[in-house]
Amino acid sequence: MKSKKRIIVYGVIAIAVIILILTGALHNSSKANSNSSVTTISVAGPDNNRPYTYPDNGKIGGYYGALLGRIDQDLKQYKFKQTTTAQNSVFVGLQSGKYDLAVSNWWYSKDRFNTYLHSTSNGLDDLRLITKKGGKTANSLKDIATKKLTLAPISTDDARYAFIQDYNKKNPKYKINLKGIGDQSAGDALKQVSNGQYDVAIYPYAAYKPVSSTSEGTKLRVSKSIGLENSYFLLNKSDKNEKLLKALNKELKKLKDNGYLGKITKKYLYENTFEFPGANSTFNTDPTK
Amino acid sequence: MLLDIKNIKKTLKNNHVLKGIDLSIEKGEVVAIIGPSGSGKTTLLRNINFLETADSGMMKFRDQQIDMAKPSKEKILWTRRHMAMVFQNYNLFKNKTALENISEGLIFGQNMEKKTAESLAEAALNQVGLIDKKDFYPSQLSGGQQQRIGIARATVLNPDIVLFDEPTSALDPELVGTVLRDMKQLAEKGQTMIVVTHQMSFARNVADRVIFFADGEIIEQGNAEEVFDHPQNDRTRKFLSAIAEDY
Amino acid sequence: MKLSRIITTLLSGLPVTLTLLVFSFIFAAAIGLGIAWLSLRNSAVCYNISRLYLGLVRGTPPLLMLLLAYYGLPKLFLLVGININDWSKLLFGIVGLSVGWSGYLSEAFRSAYLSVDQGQYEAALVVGMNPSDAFWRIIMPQTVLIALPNIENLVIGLVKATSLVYVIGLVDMYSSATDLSNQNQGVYQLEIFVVLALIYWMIVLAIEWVFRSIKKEYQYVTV
Amino acid sequence: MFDFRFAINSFPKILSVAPTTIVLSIIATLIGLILAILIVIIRERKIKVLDSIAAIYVSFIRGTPIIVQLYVVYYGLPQLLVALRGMGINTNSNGLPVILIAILAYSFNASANISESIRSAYHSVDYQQYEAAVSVGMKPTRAMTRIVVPQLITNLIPNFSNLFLDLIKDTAIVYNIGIVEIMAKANIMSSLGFKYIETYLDALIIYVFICWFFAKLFQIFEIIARKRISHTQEFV
Repeated sequence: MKSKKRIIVYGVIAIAVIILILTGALHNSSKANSNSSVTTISVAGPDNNRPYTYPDNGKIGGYYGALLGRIDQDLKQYKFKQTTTAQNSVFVGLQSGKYDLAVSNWWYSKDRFNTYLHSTSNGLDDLRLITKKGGKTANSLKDIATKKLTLAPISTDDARYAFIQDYNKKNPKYKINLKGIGDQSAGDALKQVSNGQYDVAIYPYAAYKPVSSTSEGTKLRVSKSIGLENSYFLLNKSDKNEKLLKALNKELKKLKDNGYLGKITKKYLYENTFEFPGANSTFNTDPTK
Repeated sequence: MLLDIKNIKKTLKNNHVLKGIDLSIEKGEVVAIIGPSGSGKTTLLRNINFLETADSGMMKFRDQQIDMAKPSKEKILWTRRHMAMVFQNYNLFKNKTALENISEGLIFGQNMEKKTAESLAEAALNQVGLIDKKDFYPSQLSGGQQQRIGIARATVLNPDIVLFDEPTSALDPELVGTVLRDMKQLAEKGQTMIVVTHQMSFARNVADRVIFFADGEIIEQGNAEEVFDHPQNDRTRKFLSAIAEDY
Repeated sequence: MKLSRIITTLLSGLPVTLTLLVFSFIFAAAIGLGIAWLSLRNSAVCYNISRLYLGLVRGTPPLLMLLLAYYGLPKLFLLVGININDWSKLLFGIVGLSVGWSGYLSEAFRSAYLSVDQGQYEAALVVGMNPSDAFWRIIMPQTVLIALPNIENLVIGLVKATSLVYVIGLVDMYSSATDLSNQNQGVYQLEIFVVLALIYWMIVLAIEWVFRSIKKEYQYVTV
Repeated sequence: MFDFRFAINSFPKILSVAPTTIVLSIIATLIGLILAILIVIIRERKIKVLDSIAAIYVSFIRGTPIIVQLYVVYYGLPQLLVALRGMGINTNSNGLPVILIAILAYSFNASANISESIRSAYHSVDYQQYEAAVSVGMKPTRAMTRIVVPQLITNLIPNFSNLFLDLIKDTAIVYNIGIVEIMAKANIMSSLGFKYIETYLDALIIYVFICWFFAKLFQIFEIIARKRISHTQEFV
């Protein structure tokens, strides 16, 4: 009996220590910035999300690398310190305040917007359904549900995962069977479609395009656009970042208007989604509606 | 009087291992302690060297007065640096060669230069005829060789007293002789020795004084003739007759 | 894809892998010794602290340990006013792995220490060594020798655990491999991972060779 | 910042998949144990050719990270099956359940590690025990099963316990191929709001508890086993 009591005491101490460490980890000490007029912002992006972000000599490469570079140039009062890491790790860091800003094609979810600060749209993703040539076809999410197609597992860290979750919540009648998986490249997932393991995969066009030219990719068929999704910057909640956010939003509007966003979209994402019909009305719509 | 111990007591798990022993040793004396196993002989030696701490007792060693129940660290170290001990299981340092086993105490116990220590150690090895084994590890040596190196390790320190804790008990019978010969040589040189032993021949032939020890008490002591040939106490007689064939 | 490209890309991560291995082992051994020392002191408090530490550390997957080191530690330091956010990732990787492995090493040391013959210590004392010399010159070397097979296993485990630092964005061999695979949309995955496995195997074979040599060197020291 | 409600709400959901982690670990360990016994027999009897193959197999598995092994099986197995089909053997590479791949990979991993532990436990049994058993007229196989194996098992338990705990922790990467165990569930719970710290804390508590539980369980086994052979040990 005595040992049982001791176990409980240990357990309590153990949990107390863990909580102490973690609350320590979360203690957000956004200290006053130094006197220097340049504020350093630490930015993180996933290391496995071509062509949006990938490691490039210690900095972020791809669409968001280019975008960040331009913003860094324009906003003289800020300096971006960039890093890439596993996607779940990006958010552990963002939540704990180690990173100020997380970049990749993050889409809307209510919880996300509640947890973090978010910018206005910084890009438009063109969503497609990819199926096997000669196999079952799908042209909408509803198709997947009604035709009872199997959807290739989606990385749980991926925006698409929450996107389907959201869809399922809104369309309880046409629910899609959603399976999660860890870090996985588009090449991998699409291979599973080309060899018939799954019927359909959902990807932004930019993720599908580079695969399409591989030997597995030539066996694939891609649907027409099934929708455009806005993506946003996510920021750790702090006074410093509130200020940054204002500057970012102003800058994003400028880059949209002067065509820079369109330019890098075409360059990195293989098509200029801003020229799509309805793009202008979709860009920066209020996602909560 | 080189060593004078008064009323040493030691209890282990409610068992009175030493029941108030008095023991004095003159310089140059060879004292053999005999008695049944478990009688506290080994414990007595270990207490003298502070490998265990007594419950009470006073010790006068050379000019130092030491409370055996509360010895200070300095006094312990000082005592050990003026005594040496030979173990039943040799306890040669397994990670050191024969030579290093001997030199280690000189370098780290007596702060000697490494060179000097090594030449002294070589001389000691020469004396026991094991110089050709100087780079061997204990595992490569026989029990007899290990124990002779153990003795060399103790004597090279030039101690005032050498304590022997059943030095031949773990040896194969044919190896006992070589070790006893080394011990006898040592005694003849006038080394003060306390020897706990089961070798009655050694006690009889070499020791100046024989102590019969039983149940944590000194039952009887005297020269070899007195103890072996005219024992006064019943228990001494019983013990001696039980091991009669050995002597 | 050319095999040579795979090999050179993966080998570019080798220095990071080796740095992690060497420093994590050194620090883990140091912490492990400290914990073993605590658990061997005649004090219930020390003993319980060491048990608690072991329970926590050994129950935590290395992956989580790395995340805690990278994101948790700077926050802890900030509480006492020290900013370590600018330390390199490598340092945090080393800290995470060191803490993770310290538990195993401390157990290896502890059990080895307990199996060193008590007579060795006594013999050192009676030739007049002071306790600390006796410990460092006689007991410690024998402890290490007894623990050697366990230590070898732990080093090998550590080699493999270094592959987990991808989680904090360090570019070691494993990360180089996944990045190379992603650059090619995962077409050459199998080839890349087989080559990666072979390189890790080589490292482990080299480590096993080193330990074999040490054992041979001390073959007569039978502790 | 730290959302306690989210952490508390997620806890039962993450806990609900703990059986996946535990069952996967146990099945892989059991299969691994069977393979390991085969390997030990091959290696201790020095069966020609097989002995060398087993040695290389064990060395390779011990020398490579589990995540790399997992991927090699994950990508390699379907290709192997396709190749076999090309050779006329009827295999279906599609729809190979990932759980099978995971069990295979972890079983291979366990088999190599366990076989080494069994071998060292076997060598730590005093050979005279076997000789004594044979000398009182026991058949060699009976001497093995009645005298050597019980002592071997007792020596094996602490190491086996460590290996099992390591395996449990190693399964934390299996979500990379799509199996929903503790880490995967933590990630899934987090994905909607991108809040990871809460769910990782939940996962950590669950792992620490599972490991503590099994460590205790094996300790009890060891005590029972030691009691049963203690009389033989005391006289050695």
